[in-house]
Amino acid sequence: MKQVQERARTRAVGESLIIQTAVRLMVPFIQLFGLYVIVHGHYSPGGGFQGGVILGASFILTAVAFDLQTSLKRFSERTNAIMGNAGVLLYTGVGLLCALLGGLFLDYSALVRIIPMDPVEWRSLGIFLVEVGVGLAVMSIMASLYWDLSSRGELDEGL
Amino acid sequence: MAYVHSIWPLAAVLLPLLATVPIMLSGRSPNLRESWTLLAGGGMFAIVASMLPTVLAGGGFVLTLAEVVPGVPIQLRVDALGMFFALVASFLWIFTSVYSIGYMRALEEHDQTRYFASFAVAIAATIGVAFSANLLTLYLFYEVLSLSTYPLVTHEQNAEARASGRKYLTYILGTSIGLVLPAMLIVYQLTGTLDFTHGGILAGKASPATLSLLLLLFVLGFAKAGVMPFHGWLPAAMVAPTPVSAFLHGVAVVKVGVFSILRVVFDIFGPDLLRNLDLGVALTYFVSITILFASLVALTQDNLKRRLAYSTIGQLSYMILGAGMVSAAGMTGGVLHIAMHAFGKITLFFCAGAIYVASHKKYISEMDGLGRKMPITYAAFFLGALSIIGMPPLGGFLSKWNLLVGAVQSHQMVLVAVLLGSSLLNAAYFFPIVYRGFFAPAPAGEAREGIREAPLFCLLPLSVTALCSLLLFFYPTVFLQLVQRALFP
Amino acid sequence: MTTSNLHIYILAAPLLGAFAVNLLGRLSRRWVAPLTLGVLGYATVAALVVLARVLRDGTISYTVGNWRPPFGIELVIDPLGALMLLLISAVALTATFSSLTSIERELPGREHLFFTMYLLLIAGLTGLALTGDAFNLYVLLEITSITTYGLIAMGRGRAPLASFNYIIMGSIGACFYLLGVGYLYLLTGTLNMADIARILQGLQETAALATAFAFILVGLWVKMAFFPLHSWLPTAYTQAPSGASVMIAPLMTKVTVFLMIRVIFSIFTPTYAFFHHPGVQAGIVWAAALAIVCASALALAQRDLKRMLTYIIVAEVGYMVGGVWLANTQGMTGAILHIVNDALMTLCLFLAAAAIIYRTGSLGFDSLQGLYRRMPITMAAFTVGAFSMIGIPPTAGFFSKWYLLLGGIEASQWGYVAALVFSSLVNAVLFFRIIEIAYFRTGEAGHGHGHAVVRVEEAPLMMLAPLVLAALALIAVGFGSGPLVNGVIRLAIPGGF
Amino acid sequence: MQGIIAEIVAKYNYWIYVVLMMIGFYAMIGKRNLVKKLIGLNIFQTAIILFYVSTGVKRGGGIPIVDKHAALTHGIDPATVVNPLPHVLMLTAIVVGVSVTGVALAVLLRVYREYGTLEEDEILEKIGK
Repeated sequence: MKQVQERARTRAVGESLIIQTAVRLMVPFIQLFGLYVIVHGHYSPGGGFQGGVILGASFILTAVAFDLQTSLKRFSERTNAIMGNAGVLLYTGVGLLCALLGGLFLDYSALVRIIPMDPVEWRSLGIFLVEVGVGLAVMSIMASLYWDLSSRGELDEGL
Repeated sequence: MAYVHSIWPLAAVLLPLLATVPIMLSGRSPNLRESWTLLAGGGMFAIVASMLPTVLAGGGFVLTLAEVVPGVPIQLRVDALGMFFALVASFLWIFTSVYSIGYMRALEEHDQTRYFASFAVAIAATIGVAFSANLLTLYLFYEVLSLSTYPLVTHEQNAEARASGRKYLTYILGTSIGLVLPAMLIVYQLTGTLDFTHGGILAGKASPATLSLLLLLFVLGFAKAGVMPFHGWLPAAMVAPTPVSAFLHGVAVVKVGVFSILRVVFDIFGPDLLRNLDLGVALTYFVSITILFASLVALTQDNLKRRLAYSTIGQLSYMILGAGMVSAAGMTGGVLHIAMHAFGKITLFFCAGAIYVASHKKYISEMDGLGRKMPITYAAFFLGALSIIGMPPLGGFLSKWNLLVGAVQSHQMVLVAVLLGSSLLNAAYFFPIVYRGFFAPAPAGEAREGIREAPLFCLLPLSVTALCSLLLFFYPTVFLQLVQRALFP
Repeated sequence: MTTSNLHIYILAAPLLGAFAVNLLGRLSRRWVAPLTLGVLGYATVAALVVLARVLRDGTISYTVGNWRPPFGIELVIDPLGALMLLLISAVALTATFSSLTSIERELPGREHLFFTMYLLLIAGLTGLALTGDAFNLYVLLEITSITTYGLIAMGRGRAPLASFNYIIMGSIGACFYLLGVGYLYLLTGTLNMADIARILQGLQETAALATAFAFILVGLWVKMAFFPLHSWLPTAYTQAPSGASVMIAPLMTKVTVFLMIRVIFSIFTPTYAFFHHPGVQAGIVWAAALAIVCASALALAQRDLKRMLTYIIVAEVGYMVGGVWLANTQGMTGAILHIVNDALMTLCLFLAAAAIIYRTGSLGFDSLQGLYRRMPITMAAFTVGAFSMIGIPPTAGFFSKWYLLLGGIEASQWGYVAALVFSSLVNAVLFFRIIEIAYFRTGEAGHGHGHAVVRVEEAPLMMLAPLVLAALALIAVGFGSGPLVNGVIRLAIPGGF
Repeated sequence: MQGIIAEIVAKYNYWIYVVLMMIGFYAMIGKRNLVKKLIGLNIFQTAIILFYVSTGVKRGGGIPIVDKHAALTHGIDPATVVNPLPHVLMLTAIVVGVSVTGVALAVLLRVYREYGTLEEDEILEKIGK
């Protein structure tokens, strides 16, 4: 067990050219799919949660195939945290905006007052914005969960 | 009785309470601090006295502060019984303040600011108890009094004082939370009110068994009255500085206990109810044990303050005894004894303190011949003792006489015997002190040249209270009138 | 459709604030304090307005996203909920002043993370006071719990282990609740509380209903640390950073008690909860009595101030559970009043503990010696809190105890009455022990005459001010308990029970 | 005996959830390793998720995704689709479960760094010292 841990630390395990190349190819498509799931969430199966998880998984996949540092180089923890926060802010912000505009919380039809559109259209668009926010938040949470846990919490953030 | 809405009852309570602020702020300048104390004392007595004529004329004052529980507001009300007690307490506080100054300065006590502040809170609470219009308000001030006297008992801050403080709180808080609070709630549950109403509120509301239980809870629960078996705190509390013992454990605290019991007996139960259920007789027999037993124990005490404490325990039960007789004379005697005993006992404590200040002696066996060095103190002590024993021409005689008459009226010869026996015992534990002070030869080989009368600040109050004891025999009118108003409006 | 969104802002403000703190706090620490305080200050004022509005106009129903109940999520603001709303935001606001100071020292550089969780927790608690949906309640319960796990784990020493124990116990509780809700859903096909209640009335009483009730109750009991299920609480609250415990300790258990009342009133009727199984009702009161006695006894054994306080919290939970299950108006009044009072008392005492630990670094009884000379104002406020815990008038604690005892007497539950009295006495022993140490034991420096002058080292104003405020609030609530009961709490109790 | 078996078979989904729940419960209480406790917790939660999801199932019911136009013109026959609500609820419950697991693992990391072990006995021993 000790040995395995030692080897894992020196990253001798898992550094396979085949896997790395495959991941390199797959990640963009995974992310694209994740975006699709998010965007299409309010209309068909899918949504912010699922899409966010897929997006997060793509970062995790990079980290698994290469190593933590590489994945962090691509997508720094700071960006990640900001995106996560921005996601939640977007979600609550939209809800709050509805309320501020005189509707009920998350009642997107109130957004008519910003851009006059059909309330039904606005409902669709509003839920879309919320899904994007949720997706961003879930993605960042998934990624940071993995990072924190796999680095034994030695990243500068965490508990 | 017509009650006038007025701010004065509150003023009487608030004045000493507010005085704590300047007292604490002027801790660095003792003269200023003590001026505040005296000012508050004088002012309070003036306020109380200013209400006296109205009360004597059959009126009263009332002030509702807040309706905290449905039907039970925090309410202050000045009636004859409350006025009686407040008058005694506020009058004696002035002398206690003067005495405190002399005592504390002579002994160079520490933490005097805390001492005077706590004292002011205690007197405020005492007046609050006197002016309470219902049981809840009374309970409130009762607890405030317990807490404010705790720092006074623990004043010395050594192991003994802390242990006594613990004992004090255990008894006082334990009984008030454990016994009075449930009893009060049961009364509220039964009647929906806690107002002190002449003639009582409990008649016909509960079974005799419940009522007996309630009476027991109240009498034992107001442990400040020192009814056995919850009397142990009083001797323990004697570690406090003597002015505290004198005023609080001679007048304020213990009388608050008795006053609370009297309030409950007169205005919650009502004398008629007690008479009908024969609860009064039970009560008198119950406290008779305390009277005799405490007097016997007092005989054995060598520490002067402890002897006085046991004497107090016995005397307190006289007052409850009087109430329990439910005869006119008996009740009059019981209530009157509050005042008479207060003047007598405070004199005795003042004297004990003066002896301690002058000679640093606590034990009676060491006090042989001291009376020749301090004749004024011992003379005052003699007067106080006579009053407690119940000899004419001192105030104590009036109350004891009424008690005796009451006992005879209610055909309780046992009580007559108890009263007479106890008076004999009182004489037995007081006279030796005086005798030894004046006539016993000073123990050989002890330097006594330095001993002389205590400072004027100590001597003056004790002389005045002793004289008051004497005067009360000749001019008891005000107090008698108040008692009459309170019991038979 | 109501256009008033004030109540949702109370929920949204800390939620939004949490992430704003996280974002901006990353940039600069200076953002943390004004944002947190601003958000909570706003929430408090809004809660006050909402309470006034609810008292004037009656219960407000709010549908999130304008989806009609029972399909959409409904928020219900009844007088009790509005009272809780005010309590939560006011206590949180007061506590925040203190935690801003203590966290600056305890977790330097991580304030923004701490206060993100802190505000999320408050948002969760606010949501709990508002929600009218059984499943939503579960989610919010878990939001509060997860943030609490995190906050506690940020403490030192054994904190992570304590937090883990809490996670296991808390999750079991939440799962039980979820299971109970599942049974209810099977029975009624809806999750809206009012809807469930309506449908349940037409249903026959079945074992499934009893199962649902039992699961929900046990789940909530675990979360509120009702006595035999309390084992996680003392260590977790003791080890938490003092900035976290000043907020968690007053609010978490109390809000859960409120949830129990909510469940009994809004989902199951009091008639069902109390009177269909009289043995159960009496049994729970006895269990509460046992809880009070045992927790008080355990508190006696502690030698650390904060740990002692945690056991008192456990005992107080017994007070409230028992009060609710006395099944009469007085008891229920007492329980609700005690939620308010206990939150304030615990706040006061924990604020004092935080101030003491800030100055002395320890809360062991030995380190309290002579403390009143060093920190006179802190100790004075602590004393007020202690008096309230003991139940000395006119502090608030007396009056809730009054109603609880009255309820016990009315229901002839003498065991419960005795337990309450016993606990008051134990509290007196506990607190006077500390008062004696702090006031009258001045160490070897010599008692009696001629003390060395001790320098006054009060806690910083940011910790002292909320503490004094809490102490004053105890007295104010004590005097105001009459109007509070008549004006608010009586409205919250449904008639005819 | 027949009756019991018939009962079990008829409501097998409930029995499975009860068994799973008990397994999780045992792991949480009986196991001394903290990670195993956490796994027990996950099993426990999964059992409840299973319970919920199984309540939504109907014999012959399909996926509750319907064509918009078909639904608007013909309406939906409830018998043909399973009840989606429990699934949706469980989606939330799963998220909650993941969050709890995440926090718990992070806490365990701190425990491990503090004590160098995740065995409860050893930790308690170290605390005792």
